[in-house]
Amino acid sequence: MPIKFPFSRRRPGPTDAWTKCPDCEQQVFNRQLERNHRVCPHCGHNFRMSIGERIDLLLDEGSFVERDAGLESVDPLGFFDQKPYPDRLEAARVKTGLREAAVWGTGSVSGRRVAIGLFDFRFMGGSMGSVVGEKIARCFEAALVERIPAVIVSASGGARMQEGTLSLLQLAKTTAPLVRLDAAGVPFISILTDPTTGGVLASFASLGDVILAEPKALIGFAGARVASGTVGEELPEGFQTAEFLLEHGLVDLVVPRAELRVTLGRLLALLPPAAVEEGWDDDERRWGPIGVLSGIAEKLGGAVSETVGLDVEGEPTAGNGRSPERAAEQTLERER
Amino acid sequence: MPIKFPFSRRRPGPTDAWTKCPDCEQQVFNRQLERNHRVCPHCGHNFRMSIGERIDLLLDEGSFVERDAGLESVDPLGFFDQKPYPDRLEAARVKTGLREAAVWGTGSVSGRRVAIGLFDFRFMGGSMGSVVGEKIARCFEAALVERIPAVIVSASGGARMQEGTLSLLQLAKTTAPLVRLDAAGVPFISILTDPTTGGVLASFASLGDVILAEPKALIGFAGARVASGTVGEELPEGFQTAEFLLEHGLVDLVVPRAELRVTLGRLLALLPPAAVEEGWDDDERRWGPIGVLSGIAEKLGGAVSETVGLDVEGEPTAGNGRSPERAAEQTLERER
Amino acid sequence: MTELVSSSQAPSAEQADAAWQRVQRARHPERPRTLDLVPRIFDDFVELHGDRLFREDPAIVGGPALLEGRPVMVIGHQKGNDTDSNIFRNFGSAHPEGFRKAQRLMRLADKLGLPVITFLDTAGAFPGPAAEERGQAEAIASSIKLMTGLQVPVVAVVLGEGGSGGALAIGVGDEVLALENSVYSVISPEGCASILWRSPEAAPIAAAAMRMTAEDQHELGIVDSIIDEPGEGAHTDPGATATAIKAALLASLARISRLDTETLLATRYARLRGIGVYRESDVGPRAALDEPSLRRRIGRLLHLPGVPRRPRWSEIWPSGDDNNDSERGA
Amino acid sequence: MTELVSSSQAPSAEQADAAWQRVQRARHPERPRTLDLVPRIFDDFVELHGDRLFREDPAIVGGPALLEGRPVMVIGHQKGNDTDSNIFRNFGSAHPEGFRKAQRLMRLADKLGLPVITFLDTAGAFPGPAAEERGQAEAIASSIKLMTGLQVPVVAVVLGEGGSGGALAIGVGDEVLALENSVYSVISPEGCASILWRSPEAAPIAAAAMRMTAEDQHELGIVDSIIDEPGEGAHTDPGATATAIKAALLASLARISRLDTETLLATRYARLRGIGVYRESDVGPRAALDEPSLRRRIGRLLHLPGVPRRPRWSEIWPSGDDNNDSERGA
Ligand SMILES: [Zn+2]
Ligand SMILES: [Zn+2]
Repeated sequence: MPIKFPFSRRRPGPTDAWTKCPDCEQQVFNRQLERNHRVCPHCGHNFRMSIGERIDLLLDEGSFVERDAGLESVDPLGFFDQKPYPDRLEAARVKTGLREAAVWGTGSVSGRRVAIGLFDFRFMGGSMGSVVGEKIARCFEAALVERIPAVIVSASGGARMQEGTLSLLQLAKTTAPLVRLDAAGVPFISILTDPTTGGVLASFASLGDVILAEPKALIGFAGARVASGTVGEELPEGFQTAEFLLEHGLVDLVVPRAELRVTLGRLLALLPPAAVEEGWDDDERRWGPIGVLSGIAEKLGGAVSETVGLDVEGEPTAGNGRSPERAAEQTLERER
Repeated sequence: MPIKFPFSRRRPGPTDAWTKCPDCEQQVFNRQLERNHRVCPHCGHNFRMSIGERIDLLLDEGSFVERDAGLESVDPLGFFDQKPYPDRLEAARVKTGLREAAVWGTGSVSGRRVAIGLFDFRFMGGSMGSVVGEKIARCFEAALVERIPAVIVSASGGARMQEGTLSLLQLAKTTAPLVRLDAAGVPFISILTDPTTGGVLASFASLGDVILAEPKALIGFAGARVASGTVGEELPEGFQTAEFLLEHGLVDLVVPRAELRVTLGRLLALLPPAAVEEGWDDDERRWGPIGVLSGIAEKLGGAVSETVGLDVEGEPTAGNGRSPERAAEQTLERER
Repeated sequence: MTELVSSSQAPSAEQADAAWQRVQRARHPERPRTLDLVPRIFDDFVELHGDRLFREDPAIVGGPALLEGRPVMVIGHQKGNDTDSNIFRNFGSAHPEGFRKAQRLMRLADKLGLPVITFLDTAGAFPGPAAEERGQAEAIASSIKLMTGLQVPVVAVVLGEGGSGGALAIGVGDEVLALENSVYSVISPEGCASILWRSPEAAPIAAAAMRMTAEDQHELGIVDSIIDEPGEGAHTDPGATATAIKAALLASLARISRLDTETLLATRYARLRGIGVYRESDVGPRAALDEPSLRRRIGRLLHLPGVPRRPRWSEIWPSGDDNNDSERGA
Repeated sequence: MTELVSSSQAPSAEQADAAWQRVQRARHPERPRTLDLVPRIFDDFVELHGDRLFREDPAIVGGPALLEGRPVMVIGHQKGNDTDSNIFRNFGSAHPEGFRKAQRLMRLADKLGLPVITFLDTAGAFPGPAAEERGQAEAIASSIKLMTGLQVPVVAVVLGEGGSGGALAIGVGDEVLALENSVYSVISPEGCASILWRSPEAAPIAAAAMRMTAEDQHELGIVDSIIDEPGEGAHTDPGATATAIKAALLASLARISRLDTETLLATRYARLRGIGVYRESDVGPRAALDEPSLRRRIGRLLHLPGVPRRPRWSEIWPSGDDNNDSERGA
């Protein structure tokens, strides 16, 4: 699987071809589309973007460094519907040139360093399984440790069915770090793009300190068909669009793509991580009494990288098989 | 003004007279009404209660001890409408036998000690001016210091116009202690009786950890006439009743008067103040670093009773003329 | 402070006229509103929207801004400038979702250590049935409660009408400033007149009786400082008005930023706790609480127990040496 | 844990039948619901109502209760027992206000130091337009977030259907228990079948493929312990079911109450953080964060910074010496 920096891959297809706009139905020259941030020059329709295009749109040139590119999905349930889950994964990899539906890394926006995660909807509908959840969680944790803002650009159909409740629990895994970001005063800006639905919207994506959305993006918890089908009601106009959510107080701003980079930069300037008090260097003062565990942590030495789960390699492991507590206890036992 | 324990005064009028129920229009024998917690035996209508009757209804017999009975309203604005504010106060005192619209003290419910405040609507519509606000604030502070639950039985038309913004600011004065009760894990149970509106509802009364309401009590922010007049809309059925608020998620329970004492007792058993951790006796651990001020506080000695405003006597004083900071600074200056 | 306790007498016709003139200036249709002033006071501002619960309420606006290059959170009532915008803004009278948006922004400020600056300009919280259904009283109450505990400096500026609970809901500050022609009252003068004089036409008398002008509020200790307006009022020169507000805000923040978190909260608590005028005589048992330790007692009353440690904003807002706190309280 | 990674193959007809039988038992119309079990498990219980924002949602119930004389906060989905009560309860599918009520009760538990016990029994959060308008996704997300940071022990019990985000919204626990015939899944088997098999009739196959039975969930590490049901299922003896749940709760709380606040939060975080199965190879730059101090790094990741100090619940819930934590995680 020798795919490196997969996000930089351009979408397949010749750039001199034409694409038909689904909104105004006009033909748009692909090269023109790319120059225009994939916005239809005729009607303003926002075409979906690849992760590489999104990075070009938002980040300072050349500033992005991917992290944890080696994370790969396995098939924990042995899931088979019409075809095996591993085959679906392989097909998605071939189709997109990506290893998974999300990428995270660090970069800068107008010179301000951020931890940023990005989704590509083309990879199995941007669905969140163990790997996507792990990447988002690591992105938040990096923001916490470095005290830099976190930014996530979502585009997802929700949790990945093929990993069952392991996917469902990614909602909690990706949300738990946000409590720590709050306590530490580190901002999180959530950017919702077309489409953001299901479990991704029902977890971190709805919890940004600021939530930006792209015009007309489909954003909702349940599919619109489900919503109308369930109750037999007619749906209100613009249901589940970014503008609908703005009106209902659920997003802060609907930002045209051409302004997204500037708006993000302004927000990062206006909402910096909290100033660190004098006692910052003093763990006891800033973080409260660390108690037993951190005492243990000091003794851990080389075991630490395992306990925080940052670079477990090789064979697939269930993360919860190696809780920090367990590792710490083992270390203590070894010492006794 | 030699009125002592005014709350124990019975309402004027002979007990062998009859009262017409405003709901079912039947005549009710007064003695029967009192025996029945002032609930109409024919239709269940809840007549308003005096503070003394309310104490009898809720507290263990003989357990109530009034605090700060000596607080008296003055006329800070020199307010005169059809007659001077002091005359209105005097008339209310004569009419009700109360010194003010609220009383607070300590007592017990099923043996559990509480700090309790009670309103009498007959005293200028239970309106909240400086004295009522002061009593409620002291009630909460006593609950905090003693770590006992706070209970307030509201019946009020809102802030008292005759004291202008001094009354308005009582909303903040009575609410500020609740932040401390939250942090200390001390519960507050708010009981809404007919009627609770305006500034009292828009402050502490809406912020109970649990909010109980009496059946059919009028509870609302603005008067129903205002509400319909402003927008020319027809009001929904049962608008601003206790039952309406229950449906709209704004109160926890509508409790018939006959069950109120038992319900309150059960809640107090189920929601005790938070257990105090080992470090309770250690100010530094429990309360965080007390910092400059508490260092000063230690030096205050006799000045402390003034600084916390618990027993300033005699001449009317504007409370904010004696902030703890100011007193502390003065003490320090004297020492220098 | 004994001058506060004057003997009651009906306001004179002159007093009523003078008070009513202030009310009319405070309500002047061309008076600069929050969004007129914000770009003139701040270097940058991004308006955020929504309570994350029910609806975006345009009657209250807010978002982060830069004041002399330093980040703050700005929140204000927003009236319109004409019929259409007034309908859109509901004449600056917020529904519960407006106050809940404000709370969300305050929590964000608290998280990031940004001082909160609020602009008061409302006839009051909207009293319609929909507002009642969605908990108007709860929204105001919880907003007040939140402000009393914010671990960042809070400065409130009364721009025009400071109308009752709807104003106070975003008006609890470490310092409260007021424009010269602003008013602040527990109820609208018309409402007061309807109830006490049984005639809304007595509004000017009620306005005088409630002592709702900025000067009166300053005398009462509700307002800490008055900001002079240019010429005939703020509407004649919004730019100069903004400059005056900016200078006052900078002075306020410099004063407040001297305090560390504990002292800030203790001072704010003491400020609110001390508002009110009353007599206390020695009737009945004294309020001798069962409290073993004097030190602990005062510590508990003044200090927020168990608060998380927060960044010191003195680093964001270095204290100036100007204006001592002579204007505060008594 | 390598047994988790089996080679993919379609579920057999037997597997589908077995899984479907469990789904049907979990959905049995006579299966005891939260309010059937609460009086059998707890000594006293007062149901509280309302989100204090918009509406009382009968699809979620909750309030304080006494478990063996000690106070706890109980929150659960509530299905009906017949058509009328199911309509009233919206078949146990909550609107945003249900989750917001749950959050309010959890905050109260957090304030008072009461352990939180939740009962999961829902096909899922309600997906109707009104729920979307009022922020169904936000309500679920903020509920999950709140639970991950509660400074009190949290035990979740899957009673019947653990349906997706609507279940997880009140299902983040320090321990997660499940009744023998309960199920837990990321999407309903019908929904999964519709999408992946393009036919809702494939629901039994989808149920088997998603491994949604309590045993499967235990194997996957999502469920910590399984509570045996009497006879043919819980509906045959609600009393015995309640007794079994009570015993399991007491054992859970005894285990969890050993931890002090810091350790509790660190352990819960580690538990959630560790969920997921993946391979990690050495492609691309390593995740070497710019972090000076190893100690601070692990401290920051595991410990909630700046949390207020809280009462220790070991005083409320003294730790027992029974059942070591051999059932936890791997
Ligand atoms: Zn187009
Ligand atoms: Zn009657």
